Amino acid sequence: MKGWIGKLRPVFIFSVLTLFLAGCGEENLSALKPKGYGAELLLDLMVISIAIMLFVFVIVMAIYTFVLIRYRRKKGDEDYIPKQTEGNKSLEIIWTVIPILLLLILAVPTVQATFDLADEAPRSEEGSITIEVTGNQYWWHFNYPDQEVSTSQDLYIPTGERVYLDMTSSDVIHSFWVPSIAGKMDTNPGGNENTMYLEAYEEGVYWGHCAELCGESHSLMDFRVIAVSSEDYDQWISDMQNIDAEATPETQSAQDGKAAFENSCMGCHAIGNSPAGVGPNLSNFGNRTKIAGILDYNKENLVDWIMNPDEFKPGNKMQGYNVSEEEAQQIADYLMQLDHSEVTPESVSSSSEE
Amino acid sequence: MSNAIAQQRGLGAMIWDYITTVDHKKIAHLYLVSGGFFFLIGGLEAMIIRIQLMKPDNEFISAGLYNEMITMHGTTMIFLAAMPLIFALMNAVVPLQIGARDVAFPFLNSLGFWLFLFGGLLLNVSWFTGGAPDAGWTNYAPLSTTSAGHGVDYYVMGLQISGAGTLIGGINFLVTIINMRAPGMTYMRMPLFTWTTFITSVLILFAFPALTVGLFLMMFDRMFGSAFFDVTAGGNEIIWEHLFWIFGHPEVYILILPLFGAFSDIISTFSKKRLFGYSAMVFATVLIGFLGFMVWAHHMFTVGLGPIANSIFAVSTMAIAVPTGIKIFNWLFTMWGGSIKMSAAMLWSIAFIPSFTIGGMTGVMLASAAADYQYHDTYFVVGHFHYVIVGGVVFGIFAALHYWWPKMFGKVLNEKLGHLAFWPFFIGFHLTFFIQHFLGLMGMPRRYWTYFEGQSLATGNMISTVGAFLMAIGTLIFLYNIVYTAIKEPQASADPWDGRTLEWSIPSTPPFYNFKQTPLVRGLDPLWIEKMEGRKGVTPAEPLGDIHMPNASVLPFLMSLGLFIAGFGFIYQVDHNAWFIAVAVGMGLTLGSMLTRSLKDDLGYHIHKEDLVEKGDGK
Amino acid sequence: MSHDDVLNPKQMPHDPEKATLEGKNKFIGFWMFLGGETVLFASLFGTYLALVRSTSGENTPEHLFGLELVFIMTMLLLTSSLTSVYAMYHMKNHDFKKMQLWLGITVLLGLGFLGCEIYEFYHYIHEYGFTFRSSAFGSAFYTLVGFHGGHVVFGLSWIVALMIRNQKRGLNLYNAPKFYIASLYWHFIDVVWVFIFTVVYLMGKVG
Amino acid sequence: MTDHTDSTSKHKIDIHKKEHKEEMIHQVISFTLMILFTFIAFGMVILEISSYFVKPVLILLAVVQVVFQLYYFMHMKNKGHTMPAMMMFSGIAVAILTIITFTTIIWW
Ligand code: HEA
Ligand code: HEA
Ligand code: HEC
Ligand code: CUA
Ligand SMILES: [Cu+2]
Repeated sequence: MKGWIGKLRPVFIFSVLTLFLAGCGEENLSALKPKGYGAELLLDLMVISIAIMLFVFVIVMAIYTFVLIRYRRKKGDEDYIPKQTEGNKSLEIIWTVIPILLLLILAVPTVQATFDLADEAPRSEEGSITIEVTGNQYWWHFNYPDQEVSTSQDLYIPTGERVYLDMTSSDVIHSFWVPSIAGKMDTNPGGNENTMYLEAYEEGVYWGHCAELCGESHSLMDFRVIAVSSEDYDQWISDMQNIDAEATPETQSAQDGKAAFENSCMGCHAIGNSPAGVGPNLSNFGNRTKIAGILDYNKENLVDWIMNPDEFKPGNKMQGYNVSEEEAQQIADYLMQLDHSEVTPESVSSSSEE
Repeated sequence: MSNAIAQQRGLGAMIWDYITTVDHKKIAHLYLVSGGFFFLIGGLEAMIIRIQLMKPDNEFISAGLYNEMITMHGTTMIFLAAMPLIFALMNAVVPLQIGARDVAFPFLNSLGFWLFLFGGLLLNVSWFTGGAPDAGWTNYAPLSTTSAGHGVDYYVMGLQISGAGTLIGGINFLVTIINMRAPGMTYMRMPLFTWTTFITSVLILFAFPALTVGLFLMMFDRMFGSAFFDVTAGGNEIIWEHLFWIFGHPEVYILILPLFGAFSDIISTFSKKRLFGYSAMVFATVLIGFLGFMVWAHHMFTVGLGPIANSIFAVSTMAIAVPTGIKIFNWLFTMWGGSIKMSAAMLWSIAFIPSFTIGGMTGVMLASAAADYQYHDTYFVVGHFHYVIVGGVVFGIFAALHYWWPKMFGKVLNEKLGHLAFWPFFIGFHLTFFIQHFLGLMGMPRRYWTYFEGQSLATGNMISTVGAFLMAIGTLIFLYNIVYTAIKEPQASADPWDGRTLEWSIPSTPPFYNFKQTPLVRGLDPLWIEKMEGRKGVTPAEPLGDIHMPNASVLPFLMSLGLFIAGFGFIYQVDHNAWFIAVAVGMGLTLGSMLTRSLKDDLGYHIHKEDLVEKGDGK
Repeated sequence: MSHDDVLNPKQMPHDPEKATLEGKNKFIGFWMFLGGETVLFASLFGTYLALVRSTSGENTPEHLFGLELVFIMTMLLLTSSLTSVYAMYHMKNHDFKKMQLWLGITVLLGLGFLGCEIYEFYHYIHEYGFTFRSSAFGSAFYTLVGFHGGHVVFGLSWIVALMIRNQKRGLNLYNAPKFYIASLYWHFIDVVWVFIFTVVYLMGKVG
Repeated sequence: MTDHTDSTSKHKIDIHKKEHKEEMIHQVISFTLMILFTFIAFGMVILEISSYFVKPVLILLAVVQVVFQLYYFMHMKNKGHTMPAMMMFSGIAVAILTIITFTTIIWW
């Protein structure tokens, strides 16, 4: 499908879309600026369909405008009685057959793309990456079963390679959507496991949304996909594998924080590999760019979050613990120094900006 | 024996008259008023949604309330505004168009209305009893089954009751159209509005049972501890999605088809031309109805049904564009060569064509299964369905109301104000919803309470909100027009539009028995035929004779009231067993009324032909 | 035709159930309703089939169902369908007494069926602890079979009410359509049962 | 309908009675067949015949029984039943679609 459509795409985007809006949205959030295989394939499909629609629309509007101008009742014509035509066979055939043909033109690439995006064959090959994605109210958990690495909120993938996702949910239905890399897929609770794959072209930090209504904080269930070069990816994996959950932090405050954390928070949060949990895995929390997917990453916000998570994400499931403001400060210090890898969202965005 | 002639005996008598009426024309009024009321409520909810989304990080309403707002907006608009308004039109017009004195089941007709109204009221009571339903109008499990409070219970009971009313109404129209047509009114001579009502009723008949079952299962899961959608006990939440959409997709054609019919009648009247390609139009209607049942899974492309199912449903969905296109072109060619009069009704119809075409085309884009992985659950979909629903259904209701207002209320709506209401609504509509397609593609999912600064979504949302306010202005002007017309406009003639079909052959408003003598139908557009042959009215098919009329009855009201009461019982018995008393009382009232109905003979009464002659026109 | 004629037909027409416009309307309307009921039961069957394997513990279809009782129930209901045909046969021949008699037999057979069903449910609940809440299969089973049972109850009450109401005054053009559609309803209940015993019990036993 | 003269209507009634008798015979025959099918169905299950074979046959038998019910017991074969037949078939079509869905694209 590349070829002529590929050439059509930039022209099209330029001419039509920019007519309406100055831009097409945020670089790494918009489906109109694909940075991965799926998104690109789908944009091509959209372009075909929009081209067909425009074609039809122009015809309809041409007839429409002509009729309205030409046959509008004029002064003095009030008593004119038009010829009562019953219909016209050949016209009827034309406007039945042409739409059918147009729809066939659309149907073929649609079916191709649908099967293409469900293609799981390469997955069995040596070295292909599988990640288990679990949607939770209102956060995402990512588990790398072969590497025995777990993380939450930030999904690290290598560029230029297909990464396969096995997707489920721990509570209600969510939908995993990274507009600029791929389409979306629901995560269902129970045994209905879904699969899809991601293939990012460029290094970068990409926004993801939950796209299925899942409760009060549905609109706050954001996550990020961090695409890094394959060397960096390998680096990241090995950094993650070598996390020592018991390591003693450097500062006194952080050491106290660690103790308080283990006391109050470990029931839900894990540091180190944990295939599932009640709350997000915080192993590399120091490398996050957002807290809980939405808050700007700084100590003040983190303390606020720990003290009062419900204020930021109504209805979220972090509750039933008791820490003082001071403890929260210490815990924040502890959590923020959990940056075990050189490969971070910052490192990616700075390198891709060059 | 009650007399159906409404006598001006004060407000109390009038209310009693409306509560007990079985006259389809009065039931039409009831549907119109309650549907219109719910439309305003749904519109108010829409305004609140738009205000919340006006700017990034807004906290006009809380996240929880926002979810209640969208759920109630969608549910109210679809079930309690659009459907009843359509039923209002069908009740007001269909019997007249086929030359019938009445509908087939006047009693059931009234029952259908009261069930709808009490169901709708029940649903809206939830606002005041601790929270409205908040799982979206689609109410997906397990979000709905685990939703706290009683909101979703209200959704279940309210829709179950009003859904039963709709089903009854649908059967009534089916039988009316099959059995009550005047002599000579063959199927292929029926006006398009009657045809589309017929097909719509078929869709109601086959689509609503799936919703009924879905709601029962939901009720059992939430109130009686069953495990249909509970994955931990072996249930399967996808069952709800299928049941909902097996109903839900035909539902959208239930909404649009009657208005396709209304547009056909209006466009042909105001172009002074016979409908172009009548039989193709009928065929297209049937085909849309038929295909409407095979495409529901296009709402579930991202559920994970697999590429084979997705492809099949994608292609079958696209197929619907063909019969719909046939309709669009036939309307265009009805106007071609005609003499188009830009009345307010025609203005709405003209505006409908491009608006709906855009909506339909985005529909076909959505049907492209893989591409839907990007569109699904984003504002692109919101844009699509408001284009078809507002640009099709709401425009259609406005057009039809302007067109049939004289038949329903005896006065022509003021044309100037009609045009004045149109423009802000039309411009506002495109402002609101066109931009939403782009918001969706730029990464804004639907049902989002808020979005953040720096996502480039602010401008688009602002434009959208401004548009919504323009629509509100248009609606208010329309309301003003109703009041203005009632006070200032003169009585309308029987045939103010130079109409073509039978409803224009009798006075505006018609006498309660509609036709003094049943008309003889001699072809398509019977009144037009007679007028072209120089006659004033339609040839009667029978000599003047006694007319048989049904009795008024309060039982439909009581049956529905009973279910309303029982509804509360079912909702709250989870908290306390004593609420089963409400169930017993309510069901007792309902079943008792049913028994009364079945045991007491109701033979109706006769108007004697002498009275008819005396009364002249029946005025 | 005035209403005195309806209540006192001097001469019964060939199809008393369709002789009046009201009768014709009822007749068509009721068939439409049955069309809708078909979809209703299909949705229930679909749900059942989707959940039939979601059992918990011992309580699987193979283990629970006994065919003897189902066979008896089937025979009762099938025969009652025939007896209601007899009733309609006599209605068409304007023989009110015999019609009432056969309707009475129909009701008795229906009650027999209902008794068996209640016994069956009681048995499952008390012998096996298999309830509406045990598993998704339990929910689906009781809902499907229970909906059918509910139809039986409604049908029986309807027929009995009609029989009592018209006992004194006999057949006329006003009540003939009512009898007729009540019997249509009864047949439809049997149609549904045919699928229940096939799909639920027999195929459940086959596994 | 009430304005037939006595002799013709008497004659008519006799004809109708005869028609009804004939119809009744058909109905009794279909009833007998239905009972027979039921026996076969239960028999096959009790004898534990291979389920690949039994299931389709069971369905087939049920369908035939239902056809008997509809056409003979409920008179769908008689005239004046075009609309009912159309509606039943539409209903059945939707029903089949629904059941196919629920047995295929819902997992497990
Ligand atoms: C009145 C209501 C109405 C109508 C008429 C339609 C009409 C159509 N709809 Fe729409 N739809 C909705 C109401 C409606 N829809 C609603 C409410 C939802 C969302 C529900 C929710 O999730 O909350 C929805 C969602 C929805 C989806 C799911 C999107 C998603 O959630 O991911 C899809 C996907 O296929 C779809 C497709 C279509 C199609 C193909 C048509 C077709 O019928 C359109 C046919 C018309 C035309 C195509 C235009 C005229 C034709 C021509 C001029 C001929 C030539 C044209 C071509 C060759 C293209 N609709
Ligand atoms: C018939 C159906 C129908 C109609 C007519 C409308 C009409 C409108 N809809 Fe809605 N809409 C739906 C059906 C409909 N909608 C559905 C099904 C959903 C999905 C819900 C879900 O996700 O579950 C939805 C969702 C939906 C959303 C998305 C919410 C989200 O996903 O987060 C939005 C956002 O802009 C919106 C806006 C509007 C607007 C501005 C109108 C306007 O056209 C409204 C115009 C009318 C008015 C403005 C009324 C004016 C009158 C007054 C203001 C006076 C009030 C006075 C008194 C009460 C006395 N609708
Ligand atoms: C009952 C379980 C539970 C307890 C106890 C709990 N949390 Fe949480 N935590 C969660 C959940 C669930 C989330 C995800 C919230 C969301 O985003 O919806 C979360 C999110 C977080 C986040 C943001 C994670 C990210 O990836 O951005 C931090 C930081 C956090 N918790 C810290 C703590 C600290 C510190 C404590 C103890 C003082 C604590 N939590 C106690 C359940 C819990
Ligand atoms: Cu998770 Cu929305
Ligand atoms: Cu649809």
